[in-house]
Amino acid sequence: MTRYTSATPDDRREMLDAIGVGSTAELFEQIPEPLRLGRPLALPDGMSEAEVYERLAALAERNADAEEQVCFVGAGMYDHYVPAIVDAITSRSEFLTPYTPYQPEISQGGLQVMFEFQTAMSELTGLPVSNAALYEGPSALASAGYLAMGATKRRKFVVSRGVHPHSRETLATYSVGYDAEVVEVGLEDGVTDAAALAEVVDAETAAVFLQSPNFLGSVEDVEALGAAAKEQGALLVVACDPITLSILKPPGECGADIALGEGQPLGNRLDFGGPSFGFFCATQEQIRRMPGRIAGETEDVDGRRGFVLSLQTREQHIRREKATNNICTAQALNALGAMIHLAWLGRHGYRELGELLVRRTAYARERLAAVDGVELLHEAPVAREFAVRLDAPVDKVLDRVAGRGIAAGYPLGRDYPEFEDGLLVAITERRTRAQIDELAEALGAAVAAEREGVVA
Amino acid sequence: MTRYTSATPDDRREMLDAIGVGSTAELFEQIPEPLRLGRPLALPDGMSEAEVYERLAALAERNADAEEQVCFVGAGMYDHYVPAIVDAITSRSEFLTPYTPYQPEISQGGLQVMFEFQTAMSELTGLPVSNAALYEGPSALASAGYLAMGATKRRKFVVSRGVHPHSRETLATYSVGYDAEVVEVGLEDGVTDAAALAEVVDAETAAVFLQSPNFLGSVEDVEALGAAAKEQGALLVVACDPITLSILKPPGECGADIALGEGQPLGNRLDFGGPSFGFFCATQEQIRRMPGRIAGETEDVDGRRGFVLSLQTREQHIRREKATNNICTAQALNALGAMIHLAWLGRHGYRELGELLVRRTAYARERLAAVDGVELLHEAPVAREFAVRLDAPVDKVLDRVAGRGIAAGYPLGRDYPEFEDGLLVAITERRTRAQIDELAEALGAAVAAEREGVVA
Amino acid sequence: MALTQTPMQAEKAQTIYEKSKPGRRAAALPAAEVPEKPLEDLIPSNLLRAEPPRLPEIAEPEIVRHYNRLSRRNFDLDSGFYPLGSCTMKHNPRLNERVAALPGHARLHPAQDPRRAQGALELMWLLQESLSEICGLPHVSLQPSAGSHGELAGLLLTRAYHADRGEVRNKVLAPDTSHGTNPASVTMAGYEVVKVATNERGGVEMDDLRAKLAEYPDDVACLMLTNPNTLGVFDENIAEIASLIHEAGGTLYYDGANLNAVMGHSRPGDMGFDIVHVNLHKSFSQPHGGGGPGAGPIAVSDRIEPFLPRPQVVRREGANGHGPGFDLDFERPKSIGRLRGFQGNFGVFVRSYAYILSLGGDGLTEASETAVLNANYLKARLARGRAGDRLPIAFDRHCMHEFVLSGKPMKRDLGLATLDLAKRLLDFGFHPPTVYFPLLVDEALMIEPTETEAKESLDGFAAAVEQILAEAEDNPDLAKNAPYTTPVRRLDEVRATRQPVVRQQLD
Amino acid sequence: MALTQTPMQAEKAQTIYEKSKPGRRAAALPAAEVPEKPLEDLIPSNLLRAEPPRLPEIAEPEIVRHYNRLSRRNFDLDSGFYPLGSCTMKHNPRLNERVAALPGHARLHPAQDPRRAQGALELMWLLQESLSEICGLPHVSLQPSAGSHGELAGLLLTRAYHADRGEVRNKVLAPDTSHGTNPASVTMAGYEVVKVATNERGGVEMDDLRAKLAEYPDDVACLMLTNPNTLGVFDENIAEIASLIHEAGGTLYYDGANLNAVMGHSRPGDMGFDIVHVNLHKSFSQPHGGGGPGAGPIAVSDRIEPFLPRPQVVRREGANGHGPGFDLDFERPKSIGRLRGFQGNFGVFVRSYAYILSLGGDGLTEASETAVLNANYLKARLARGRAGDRLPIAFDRHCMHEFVLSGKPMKRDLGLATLDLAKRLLDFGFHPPTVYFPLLVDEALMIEPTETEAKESLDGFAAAVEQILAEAEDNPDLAKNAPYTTPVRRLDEVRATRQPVVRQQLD
Ligand SMILES: Cc1ncc(COP(=O)(O)O)c(C=O)c1O
Ligand SMILES: Cc1ncc(COP(=O)(O)O)c(C=O)c1O
Repeated sequence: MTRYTSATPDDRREMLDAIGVGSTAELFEQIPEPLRLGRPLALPDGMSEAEVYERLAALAERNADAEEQVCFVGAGMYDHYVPAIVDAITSRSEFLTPYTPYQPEISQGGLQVMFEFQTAMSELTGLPVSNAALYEGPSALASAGYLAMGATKRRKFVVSRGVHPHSRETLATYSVGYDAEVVEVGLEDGVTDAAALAEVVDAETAAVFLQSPNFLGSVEDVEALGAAAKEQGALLVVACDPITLSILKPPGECGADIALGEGQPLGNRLDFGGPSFGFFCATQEQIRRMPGRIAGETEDVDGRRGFVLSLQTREQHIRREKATNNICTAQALNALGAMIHLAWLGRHGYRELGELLVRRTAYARERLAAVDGVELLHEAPVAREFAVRLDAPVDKVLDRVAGRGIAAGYPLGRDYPEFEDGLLVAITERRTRAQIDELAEALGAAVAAEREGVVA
Repeated sequence: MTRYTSATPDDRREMLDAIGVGSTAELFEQIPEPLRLGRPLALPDGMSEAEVYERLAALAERNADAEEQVCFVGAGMYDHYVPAIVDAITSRSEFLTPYTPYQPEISQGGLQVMFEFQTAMSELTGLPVSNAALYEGPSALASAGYLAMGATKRRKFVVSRGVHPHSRETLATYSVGYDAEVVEVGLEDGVTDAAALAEVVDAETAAVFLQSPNFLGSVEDVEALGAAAKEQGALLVVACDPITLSILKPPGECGADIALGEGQPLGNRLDFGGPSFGFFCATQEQIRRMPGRIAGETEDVDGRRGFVLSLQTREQHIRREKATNNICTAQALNALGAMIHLAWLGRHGYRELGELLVRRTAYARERLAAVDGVELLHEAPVAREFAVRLDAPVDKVLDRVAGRGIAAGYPLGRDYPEFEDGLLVAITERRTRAQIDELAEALGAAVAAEREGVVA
Repeated sequence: MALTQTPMQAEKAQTIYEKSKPGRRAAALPAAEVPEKPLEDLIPSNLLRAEPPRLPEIAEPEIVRHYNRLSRRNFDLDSGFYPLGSCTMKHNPRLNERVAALPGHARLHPAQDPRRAQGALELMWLLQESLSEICGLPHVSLQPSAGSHGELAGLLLTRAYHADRGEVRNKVLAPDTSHGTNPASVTMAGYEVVKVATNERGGVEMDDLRAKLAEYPDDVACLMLTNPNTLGVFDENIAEIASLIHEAGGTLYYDGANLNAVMGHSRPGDMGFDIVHVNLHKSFSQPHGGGGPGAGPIAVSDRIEPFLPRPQVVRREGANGHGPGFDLDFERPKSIGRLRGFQGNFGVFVRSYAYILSLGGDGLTEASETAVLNANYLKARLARGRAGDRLPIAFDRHCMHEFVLSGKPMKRDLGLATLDLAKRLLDFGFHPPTVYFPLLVDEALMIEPTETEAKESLDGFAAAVEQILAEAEDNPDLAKNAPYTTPVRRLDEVRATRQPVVRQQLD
Repeated sequence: MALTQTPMQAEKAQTIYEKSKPGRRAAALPAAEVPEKPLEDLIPSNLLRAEPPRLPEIAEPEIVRHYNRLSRRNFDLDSGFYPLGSCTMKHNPRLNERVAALPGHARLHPAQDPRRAQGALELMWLLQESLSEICGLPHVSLQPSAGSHGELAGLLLTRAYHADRGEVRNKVLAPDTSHGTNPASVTMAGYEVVKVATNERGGVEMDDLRAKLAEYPDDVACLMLTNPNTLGVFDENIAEIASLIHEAGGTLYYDGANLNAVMGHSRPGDMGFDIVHVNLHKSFSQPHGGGGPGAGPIAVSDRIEPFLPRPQVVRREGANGHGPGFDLDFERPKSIGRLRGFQGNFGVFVRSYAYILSLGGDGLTEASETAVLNANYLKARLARGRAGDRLPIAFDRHCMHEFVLSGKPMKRDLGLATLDLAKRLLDFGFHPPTVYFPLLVDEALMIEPTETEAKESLDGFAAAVEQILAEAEDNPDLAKNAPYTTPVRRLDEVRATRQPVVRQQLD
């Protein structure tokens, strides 16, 4: 008997008798003999809790995490401090273990949290409608494409090269399915090439996808770029960062029809990439085309205020093949973490955090630009992340700097062949001025060493 | 305003108006001017949560904990594995944040836990009455002395030198207060010298204090040793280890009037020595002399089963100077951890744990005894811990072994001048055979190196 | 004093925004440490936000109270029996939470150089190997974020597989008992759903299957199946079904939501499936979190492997004396590409791998065995007495890990809809089964006890159903107006959809 | 359907032993890995246990459910207002739990060589320094486990101090308002308590103090005082009191339970106290845990220092270029010795030090200021309306962090005892104040809101008291039979003491 099951030999006997069979094997006889495995699984035997702990701790030991390295890596996920109350609350069984709230009478906790979360994301993006979260950022963007096709009955997507590479790739993957064409528009000095964009957006265009700050950290002029979409009747989809929304003009005020993004920076740990969540907000027009769960306010038979899953007629369990999206299990717990983090920051703390990042980022950018062998990749305004060029092989430089306990940034060459020498550096409130100064010093030393061919 | 307070400037104004003063300063005028500090406290300014975390993490980094070193140190606190459900449950606000259950109607959770805990400790010790925990082991033993004086109206304590040095010291400290004399009885080949004990126990003796397994790890023949106490009408007080009680004869069956001990091995982490808890069990005769909280079963006005703090007439808040003890805040949460750990082990897992320790300890003892330069300090039977002699300065050997990531044990010289060359080695279920073999190898190498004067 | 409502009912729902008061806050931020330049000097003012969003202003103690109190308005798995069919509400070991929280996992950046994330990649590889053995298929991708995401992946893989062979196929077959995500995924993947009927044993109606295959020659891309299916029965014809589909050139997709019935007993790969998704949040103990997170890894056969999503975790034999190393492989020319950001829901992988290590092969096999035992026992209990009459089993045979009852006679004889029974169960402290699914069954009740429930819980549930049916005989309104003791009572869902209020209005 | 009781009331209390069933278990243990010799070969059988204790047999899921459900039968600080006088129920920051759980703290063995526990010793030293500054006394020992343990330590220090001077003294003075632990500690320390009367301002009656000192020349060892005292008022005569005691050769002991009133505003050391205990679980945010753990460090003056418990954490200037190091000092010839095992409740030190770092000097000062503001505001609210008439303030003056009302008129006019009011408050979702303490005040209600409560909570509490008094005017039984909505209603405490059932009977 495993420690998670309760059936004792006596229980089993009584239960088998009640069923009217002699053994559980009889119950498995409905599986045709040739399809029964007939041998033990080739997996190790079970272990005690202490042994499992030791085993996984040993694996974890072999990762260089942000507790061990000073982390300047961003590229969509950031080493923000997650307040202790987030863990304290999300770890409560009452939030951790229930299923999706199909029985609202006993799920008011989760449903109200969704409602509060929707309100918060709506406030952040300046759009009236928010869902209760999707898987993560890139697939949320792909879902926006699916929505746009349904809304416009068109099949062409125009995507800025400033959009996160993972988002562009995911959109492409999905597009094969719903048979849409994806056209990419390049960057000029760090921002989307407005002229080129206006070029390709046409009457066939279902949606234009922008990201601000874009992957190179630049704050885009979404309003100006979006004009092309408006003219052609295409939806404007803006991917954004939920932290810098504290200081940047909300997409809703820039003409966006849909604003979405990766939610990790809000109350979610890095977790090597997941689970986090994707947020998704839209205009009132799109409310019945939204993907994912949406909580709504209502009343019970006695007139008590309550919350339910509303607009379920969009969803797979009701509409099946006509559903606006196939998503079922999403990321409710991660959205709760975000809501707690936002409440903890509060209206003013949230803004102060944004200001802190902009200022420290500006400081770091100046500091690095002054380093010999390091120069800015672009001059566009940035908020929390910026790109530089290194006058030495980026990977080699990163290895040297890693030797000093610093993860210096994200090598742009991974996704942008044109930026083989590019490094993307991210700043969070955890990155102190002293750490930034050390990064500058370490990068300078590493580039110099590489140029002089000093053996690492 | 700190982040833990809610009073905004507006709130303050309204509140001051309601009070009828112009400022909070006025409220502090009841403190005579010369006694007001009149300057800021000479403490650093407040820090953000992230900064406090980094600061304390940096301090923690400078400790060699059992995650970093293989820990063979025991001496009263042991590196057992604490099941994950212990943290999950004890961290729930409902258990973590309430005060002592003075309002039973809204404290049934805590009170029932106490009742379950008392039942468990009573089962473990074989004595009918248990309290809901005291501070920790040594002060629990001192409290037993206080009880014994009250019960016997005598003022002499006879203590085996096998009792934990901290317990003997604490008893001595307390005894100065209630003016008792403490007589120590030595050890013979690892166990209490029976003859010497019989010698000193007399008609003035309030209590005889034994420990089994004693500080050297030896299982004492409590029954035989206790006879002297019985003859003279002194109370027999037995300090025991809550893990090895799973296989050793319970004190209650050995004639003990009081059984107590350090509770840390049950569901409590090492925490550099605390908080843990002390358990305290006794015979029915002593129930109204017990120190500490005791929960009792009763009914509510509708006949519902419920639990309350019973026998409060023993306690300081009712009896004041006539109280059986001065204890108020104790260690409720730690006792909860113990109860969960015991439920998790269960009747059979608990026993298996004890057997596992005895067998691994026997193996380790043999293994080390076979090492050149290491010999047994005594041959008495042991359960979870044993003592050896090293043929080289113990501290130097420990430093060398520490260099290999092993905390080899507790140097007996700290408390027993007669055992300057002694090392006490503890085994838990976390110490694998491989680790034991490595310890033997490392000890041998270190002793050899010391003898040959190799520079460390 | 007579009680008019429960304490929780008396507590009026208030959102955190309604508890906000200007000037309050919980967060203290570090000092800037750098020149405090005006934002306008750093970012053009036309790109800046005028007013901060109206987030709540509230101090930490009240935030904690707010969410603690809210949490108690949820029923959860750690409070009681949760036999929600098709959802596998099994115990969530806290050990898994502990290991997932280790900084080496929780604070590992997803873009970390693989050479400095060897532990994480090895863990993912070990999980892939384990799922491969359990599913009986050689290759695994952990990328999909949940079951429906896995379904989409499987259909895109099918499309890529056929395209690679120069084929274009447009139809996907699915039984009328299939879960809603199946058809929804089909549409998203650009296919058309063709329903296949169910036979009297609850399995696929073979003649209808043959008919549909004949109706759409060379146009059937895939058959999506759950086995045991959503009726909880194992389709004995699976081998024949597989060969029919394969002969027709289609792929066979296994919806793994019901894998908890067969772990160590039977493997989708051996049944002939080409693609399988596994819900780690079902069979592998990832907590459901009130609606996620989960993960939906897919296991596939050799012929599908070339098309797996990018990147794939691979093990490379160590060069010159080094041990083997793990890496992310992006060089997959035929890959369908990415389905999401980074490498998947790693935190979920840690939990599920810890679960697999804890139980081991034998433990998993026994878990499925006990799940099937519990389901058949509860089915037997509910075949007795009133339940036996009012709630007959939809397909009368041994079930696997779950079973489906029909409330049709109950509705006919007592006027009680399945919904009423479900709502009344709330007053007895039980989470109701899944209701009105599968659609095939009138007034369906889909019951999955899972292996981690004790016999006492099953007996208690059966007794409650019996009592509800009994009380309904002389007072059906009792159930029709239920629940009475929940934090709120029946809610107006129609209004919520007709005039949706999906966010708080703030002034 | 009419509610006869709340869902929780309907749930019959069952202990974990009653949920046990032979053969079940939660724990899996590692394999022995070593020869499985019979126990008898290793330990003489007469020393072995025959039968394992009858611990519960139960699988993990049901253990978790049992304690989760039990937890909900507690009212806690994170659920609502908890104005328990003298207990300082302030917010417990979860940050403190997080840092206390770091392996470097949580898994550090107490016997670790100080050279390998420098972080822990430095933390203790830093906490000592902080408490020294806050208390205005130069030396601190962190060893005592709680307040009452600190009291005992203080009295033993007093005894050692006098003994060192060749004096023997037997009396300890304490005001009639003192907390029960004070006299209890006095007795345990072998002294005799002499009560000192309280004056009309709530402070020490100076004439009585002089009289007592005259009555016991050279026999008064110590005066134990709380300032602000348990009436919540600051004794303005403290300076004179101090000089009287010192002239008489006694020590002045400060019971620090009320330190939360004066942090950064006034310091016991400056008031003339020789020994102070601090309840880290009150002023410094260590959670109360339902009755502990806590910690009761003591701060002392130079003349007391030589007698401090062993070991003491010390900072040693680093030799040859090394930075300063921290050590445990056992070489304290005049020490009273140990009060407990190892170095004290270190986990509590971590939490409280984190709290001090979080707030900083200004934050602590503001915390006390707000605590005093909240108390005076609630006092003012309760001076109005019915509460003003029925529940007059015991000593009518500004209070510090708490205040005491008398239920005497309420009892006289409405027949409501303070206990009845307390029980009725439970139905309103509030934890009652401390009742019947201090003894000096008839039908006392001792109210301490703490600084972390919002004005709304104070207003809500005042409104509830008003409503209870109002409803009592036409129906006093409502309160007399309260509570109605709690998990259980009034319990028979007499029976529990007359025929104590203090453990479960197992067969
Ligand atoms: C049979 C079946 N298929 C697919 C799914 C979808 O899985 P997920 O919720 O992980 O997307 C579910 C989940 O409810 C299911 O029960
Ligand atoms: C005034 C006063 N003194 C002493 C104590 C005893 O403190 P502890 O409970 O920490 O032993 C208390 C605690 O209730 C108290 O309120």
